[in-house]
Amino acid sequence: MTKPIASFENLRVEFETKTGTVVGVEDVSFKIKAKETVCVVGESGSGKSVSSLSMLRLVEFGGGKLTGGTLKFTRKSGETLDITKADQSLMRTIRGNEIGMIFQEPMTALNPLFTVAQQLTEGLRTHKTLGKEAAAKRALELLYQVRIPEPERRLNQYPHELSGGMRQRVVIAMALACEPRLLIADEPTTALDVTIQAEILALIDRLKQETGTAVMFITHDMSVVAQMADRVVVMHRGKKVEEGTVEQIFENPKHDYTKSLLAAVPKLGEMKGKLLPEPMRLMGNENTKFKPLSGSDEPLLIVKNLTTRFAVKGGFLRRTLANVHAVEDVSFTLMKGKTLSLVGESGCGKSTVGRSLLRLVEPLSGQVSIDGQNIVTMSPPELRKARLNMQMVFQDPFASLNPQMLLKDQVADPMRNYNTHSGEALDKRVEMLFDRVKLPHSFLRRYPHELSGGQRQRVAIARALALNPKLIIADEAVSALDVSVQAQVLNLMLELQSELGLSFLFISHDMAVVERVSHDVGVMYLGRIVEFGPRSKIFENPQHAYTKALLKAVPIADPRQRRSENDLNFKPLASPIHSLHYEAVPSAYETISEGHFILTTDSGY
Amino acid sequence: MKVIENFLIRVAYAVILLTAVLILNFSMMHLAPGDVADTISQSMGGADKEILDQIRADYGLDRPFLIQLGSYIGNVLTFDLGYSFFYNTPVTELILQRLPATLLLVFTAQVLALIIGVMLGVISARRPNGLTSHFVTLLALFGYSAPVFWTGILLLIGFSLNVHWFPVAGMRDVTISGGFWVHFVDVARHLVLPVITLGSIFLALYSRLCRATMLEVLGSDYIRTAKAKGLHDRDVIYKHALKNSLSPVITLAGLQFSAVISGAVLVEAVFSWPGLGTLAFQSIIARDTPTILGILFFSALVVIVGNLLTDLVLRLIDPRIGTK
Amino acid sequence: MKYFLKRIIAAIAIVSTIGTGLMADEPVQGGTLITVLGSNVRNLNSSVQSGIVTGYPGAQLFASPLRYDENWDPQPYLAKSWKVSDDGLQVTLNLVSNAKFHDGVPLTSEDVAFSVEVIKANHPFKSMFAPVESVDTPNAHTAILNLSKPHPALMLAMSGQLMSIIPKHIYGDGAITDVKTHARNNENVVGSGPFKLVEFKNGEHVILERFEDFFIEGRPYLDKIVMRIISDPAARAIAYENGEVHMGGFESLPRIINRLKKVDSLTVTPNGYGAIGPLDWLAMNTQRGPLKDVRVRKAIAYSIDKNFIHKALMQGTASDSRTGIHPDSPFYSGDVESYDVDLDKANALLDEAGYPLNGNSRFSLTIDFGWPGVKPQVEYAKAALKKVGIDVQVRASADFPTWAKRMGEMDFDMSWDTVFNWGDPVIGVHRTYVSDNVGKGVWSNTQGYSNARVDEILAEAAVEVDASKRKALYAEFQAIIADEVPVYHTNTLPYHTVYSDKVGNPPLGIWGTSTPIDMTYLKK
Amino acid sequence: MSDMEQRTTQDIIAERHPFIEAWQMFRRNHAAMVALVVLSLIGFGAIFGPLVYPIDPFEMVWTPFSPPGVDGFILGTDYLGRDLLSAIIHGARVSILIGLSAAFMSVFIGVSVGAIAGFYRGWVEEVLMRITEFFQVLPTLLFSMVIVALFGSSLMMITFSIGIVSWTAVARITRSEYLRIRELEYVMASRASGSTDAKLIFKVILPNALPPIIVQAALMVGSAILFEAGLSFLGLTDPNVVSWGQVIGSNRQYILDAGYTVTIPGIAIFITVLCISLVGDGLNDALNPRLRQR
Repeated sequence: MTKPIASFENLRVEFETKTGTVVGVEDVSFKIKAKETVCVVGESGSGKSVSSLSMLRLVEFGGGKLTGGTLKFTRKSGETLDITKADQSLMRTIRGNEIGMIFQEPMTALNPLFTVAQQLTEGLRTHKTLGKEAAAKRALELLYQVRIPEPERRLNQYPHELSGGMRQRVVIAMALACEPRLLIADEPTTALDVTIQAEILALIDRLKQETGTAVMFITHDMSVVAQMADRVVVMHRGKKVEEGTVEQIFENPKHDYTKSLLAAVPKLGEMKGKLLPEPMRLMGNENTKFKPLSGSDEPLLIVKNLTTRFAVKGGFLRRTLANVHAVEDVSFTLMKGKTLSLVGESGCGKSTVGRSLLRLVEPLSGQVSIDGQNIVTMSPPELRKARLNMQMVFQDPFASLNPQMLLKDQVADPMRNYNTHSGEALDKRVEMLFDRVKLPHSFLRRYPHELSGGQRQRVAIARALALNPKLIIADEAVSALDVSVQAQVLNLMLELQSELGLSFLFISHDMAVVERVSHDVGVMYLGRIVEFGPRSKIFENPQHAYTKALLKAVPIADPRQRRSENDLNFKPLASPIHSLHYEAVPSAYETISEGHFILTTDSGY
Repeated sequence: MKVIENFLIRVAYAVILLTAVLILNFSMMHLAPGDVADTISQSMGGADKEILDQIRADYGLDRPFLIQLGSYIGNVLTFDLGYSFFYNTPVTELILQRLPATLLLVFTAQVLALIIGVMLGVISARRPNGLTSHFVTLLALFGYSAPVFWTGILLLIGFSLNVHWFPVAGMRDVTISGGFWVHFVDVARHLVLPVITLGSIFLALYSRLCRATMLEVLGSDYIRTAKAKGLHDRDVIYKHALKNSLSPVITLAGLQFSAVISGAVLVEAVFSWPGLGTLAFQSIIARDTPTILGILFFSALVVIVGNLLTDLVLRLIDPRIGTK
Repeated sequence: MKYFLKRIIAAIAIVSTIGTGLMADEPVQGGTLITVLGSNVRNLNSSVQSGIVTGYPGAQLFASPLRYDENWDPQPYLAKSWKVSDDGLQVTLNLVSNAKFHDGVPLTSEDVAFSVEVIKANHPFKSMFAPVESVDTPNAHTAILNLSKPHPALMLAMSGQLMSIIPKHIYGDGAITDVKTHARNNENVVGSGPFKLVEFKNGEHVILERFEDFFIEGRPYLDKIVMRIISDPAARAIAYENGEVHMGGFESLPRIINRLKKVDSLTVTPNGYGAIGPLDWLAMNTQRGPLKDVRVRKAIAYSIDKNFIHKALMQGTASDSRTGIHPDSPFYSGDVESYDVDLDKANALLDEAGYPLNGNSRFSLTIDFGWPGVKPQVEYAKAALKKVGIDVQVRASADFPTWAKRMGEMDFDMSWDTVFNWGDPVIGVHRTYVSDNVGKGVWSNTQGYSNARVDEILAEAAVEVDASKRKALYAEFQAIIADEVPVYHTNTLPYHTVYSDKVGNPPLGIWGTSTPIDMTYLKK
Repeated sequence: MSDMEQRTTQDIIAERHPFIEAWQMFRRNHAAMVALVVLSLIGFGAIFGPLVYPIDPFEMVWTPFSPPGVDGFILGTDYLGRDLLSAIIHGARVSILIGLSAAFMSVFIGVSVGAIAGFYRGWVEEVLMRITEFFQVLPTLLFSMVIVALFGSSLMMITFSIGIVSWTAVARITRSEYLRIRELEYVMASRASGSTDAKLIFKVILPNALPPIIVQAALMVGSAILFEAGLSFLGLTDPNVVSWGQVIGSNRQYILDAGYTVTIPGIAIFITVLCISLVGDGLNDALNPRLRQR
């Protein structure tokens, strides 16, 4: 048997904090062999990143300390080194040279002040002592290898001139520059859109095949694990809970935590043949009965030709130089008690639609009627009144609550604004709302920073419910949550829908979640809805090219349904910024079947 | 193209801003009790009413306010800042005469403070709990907390009175003769104490800010990337981190332009430095209106030009600026 | 009596310094004298600009018809002789024939006539040449000044910096009133004095060098004079101590003077400022409130302890001054009420004037001050007057015009200031007391003082040619002033000249450094 | 992130306003705590000192230039024989009062301008920021000197002249905080649930924008004290009151012989401003949420 490239043996890492010593990783052992991809998976705080940073001894840089165990690494020369004992100058000859690393955030992982070429050649010149020209040549080669468009041009560009996907390709090229024996990828696709994620995953996989490097892949996303892993290490609260081949883990998980993790992950396509949304699977609720969410066919919200543009200002006296066509001629209807989802990649305008409905941003034109009243033409007092019927839940659990206010005041605030309740009645209702979102009353007198992300989202939902609205716009409301928490919050929302007859406008980028919770789905691209229809039609019979591409890009949490790089052929996102003279073409749709339309005019895709 | 357009826009703003400064200053001087005629009467050892009226007529002070303002702005546009009755010299000439001394003082102080401040900042950021780090913290606190004129007086007592290491006043010794280097050394000797005094404030600002931004930058992702590449610490810090920390420091340095002449007033007063600050102070005490207006205008000009320059330097360092 | 004694001592002192100087060394040619100016020079042309800072370089650059010795006796300078007609209405000046301007053009009576015209039109001291109606120039070296009335003050006005003869061919190129702002007032200045201008750097220094064609053979002795501008007195003191400067005049800070006196290599002397005549005084607005009552003014005078001012504030550097005339002037008469501190008397006077004590206070007054140098006195006055129940509010005026305006418009109760005699009393003294000069701007009769007898005496004294009669008139005037206290005179401003032992024959005449220093030299 | 999750498992201690947490954080900063204690003492001395030590700072009580400690005058006497200790005690009132009120003025103007500009954006912001820029261009000390010289050196005018040139920094900080916070989701949520503009500006955004403003305000008090000292040093001061800078200014010419008359008030200023900046630093550390998460 060949020596493993790297092996973690009883690793223990501690962090000194102001409140005392915190153990980041405890007693973790596993091996990574050549040409093998090991996925380390876990939710936030599981210690998965800490382990990877330990391998490079970069964990010290973040304030951590290796206090136990060994980290064995087999060098090119064949000698085995204990990383925990290596000094920093020896580590420098290993980092970037024998171990390459890809980080999560391509936006911040590159130094904004140096060109791509400068950053790519740096490592080469340090480790391979290449001359300037040789290094530049190799840099170009690498850019070709990671299939970045127009590699020659990229060399002299700065990071900010590249898109997120291109940046991540540069980061990968950098990691691969010295042909490392081990490649550590720490959540390399988490910050990317789904189509780009698919490409990057495929790229890493291909490069592994080509170069024979071992890959340690860190992620929280079981679907990605299913796509990438040969073997899987599951981590929870700093400890390894399970290890096995990808098939073992997905098909026969042993540990309860692994099971619950897998249960909470929605699988794209698993709703095939079902008409109505269903709650998420959670450990322990498999057998709970659930009232079907049939909703009604009575329209609540009718949006017609909604257009929202933002001016790009600049120049002398800040003239308007161009327009961002964020939302362009969007129409749809949402029925009472139903959930309509808007999906699309970042920048497609889905969030702007949500905000335009409440006039949190001012739409340029169009009609938004709720219960027959047109919101777009309302005066401020009328609008204030109309907002009683619509509330919003936002994405970021850390920004959605006012850090300076008690939770009960945050929930009571809307009712105070509209003077709907006061005194004891108000307190009562706040308590009732806390019950509704399953938060203990002890939370009433707490501040948001004492809560976890999921708890915060529950408070945000309670606040949204305070005024008894008919419509809740959930703008990526669960995207930032860990998968099990996400499932809980989603189930809460569905429960509220069934009990209160709420309508949801569900804005999300996550196709699998959307498939699970929606009645109707609109797919957005460059400000327009390119395809709209009942959930089953969109997922089972996609018609628009973009919808098809999107569905193809979504990784499936099933190791037997892997995508190959050849399937992927995505076009880069066009710019929504147009000059002042640009005239947007009105959207025209073709009906595929009842309630299922696709855009026939140019979508830009 | 874009760059030029941007530049022109900024110049246009600058002109508007300067005109506004002119109008404010002029109106303020006009509102105040007493005028140039009183100043002139001082130099006459007193004058009676008819003579005062005569002077007012001579200098056009009897005209309506708006006409005076208009003609003043008109003159300024042709780079004529008026005539100092107090010094019997055109204001422009007066300012240009004094400018080199102030520039020498302020620039030396600024540049030295910038270089030393950044150096100290970097060193202390590398070892946030080291000796240098504590020193920087102390230095910054001292520089910020000590009244600058007081520092100057203490230095004067310490180094010119008790030990005669440095001259007491002025910018040069006119009596020495010799080549360029003799004069250079002479001016440098005169420069030491004022530069230390003035520089202490700037040094405090820069070292502290540089330390803070360095610490922040050193915690950023791209520094981790650079380390993961196996680069030497030296490269990580002086290449990757330093370049990123410079922008805020330079922005701050740019903001100091508005303090150029202000800061110089106190230091020049302590060291009898023959610069614009001294001139400004004397003009204010003597209500030499044209000179005061001229210096105020000139300071605004320095700030605006300084801001343009800062912007330019920032653009050179940071490719992101201006493309957005 | 005391006064005479002092004068004699002073005279002996002068004689002895000059004497020993002469005995020890013969004047030596050459060298660079480094001197110091206490504030920035605004104008080098002393024919249009008064003031001690202009006076020093001005007197070196421009020659005047006369110069005075330390005994107040006129001496020939540009005028080798002069004659006053018996009726006092004509003054004839016989000019030296070899005087040249720095540009080589000979100086003629035309230039004298031109200069008189310029001074009359531009110089602030209008009374100097007011009676001069015309100047005749019968030949190139004779100038006859025709007067409308006898004008004994003219003699002093023809000396020092007051009558700088400027070249008509340079300054006569425009209107007479434009000379005030002539471009060559600060650069390329051309005069006929012992030194010519090398460089004037505003705020830094004035450098002069020897004028080879100076009309007095063998003079000046110095090759070069550097006048450094250092406005901080402490910095000047250190410069003296360190030997960075050889000489400076007009030092008035007691602490500094006493400090420098202790330095072996330096001589510090109050001699030589008689004609400048700087006096510290407390002016009182006789037309406002309680101050209208002479008893109140006297009470104020009795409350202020001159002794404290002399000892504590001036630290023995200043001399007593009881009248509007400087004690060094031949016209001074110190035999008047001296207002030695007497709080009982002050309280009695105030009671009598109808301002009884009401609690701790009788009434309140404001006090202004003309320049920061007298701020200690103002602060002292505030404390001193509180003891007799007068609350004093100090009014600051950050810049000069604010204060000057208050003075000029008589919008003040009391004001502490330093005012100069400027040679003859006609120039610097009359303006303060004659009733037709009430409220005509700063340094006029801002006290609103009016006394018919004073007007009469001063009018007479102005035209009285006989010196002893004039002296008698001024003595009477001084007694009245001291009795009615429109101005309470406390002390002289202690101007001192500081010079190192390297300096030979420093200027210790009546004009301080506002006099040609062609006889000063540097010892080898 | 990680400790967030851990919190759910912990038993969370009862209600703690973020400012209370900040105070606990602040308390751990020894330098800042010491500075706060010293500042309190100085403040106490300024308020009650004149009652305890009633010698009038204007009264000439002893021979001039009696050095510290001699003849029972702890800090000696000045050129008029006035008690320096009394001047320091009475001067504290004026210096600190001017420091506080000038800082208050600049914070008031700065927060108003910055809040309105940051909240409403668009042309309102444009106009307000141009005005801010205009004041930024003015040479601070020089402009104050001109104001005081022209319009008189009353305490009011001095305070005004300092305040009017110092508010721009506050305005810029406030504006950027408002620009940042107004886009945060809780503001959006509050607006969606019917809050008026006034409520958003004052009750929702302001408390969250306060931390950097508080820090800046603290530092502003220090710089206003220095500013006043500078003006006094140049003689631009109200002669009827004593301030520390004024004591330095009027004794400046005596530094050769009585250096203590300048050194002592300088030390008073230095210690006060030093303590203010230490407290400012402490506040900065305590209120900065990014640092707190570490």
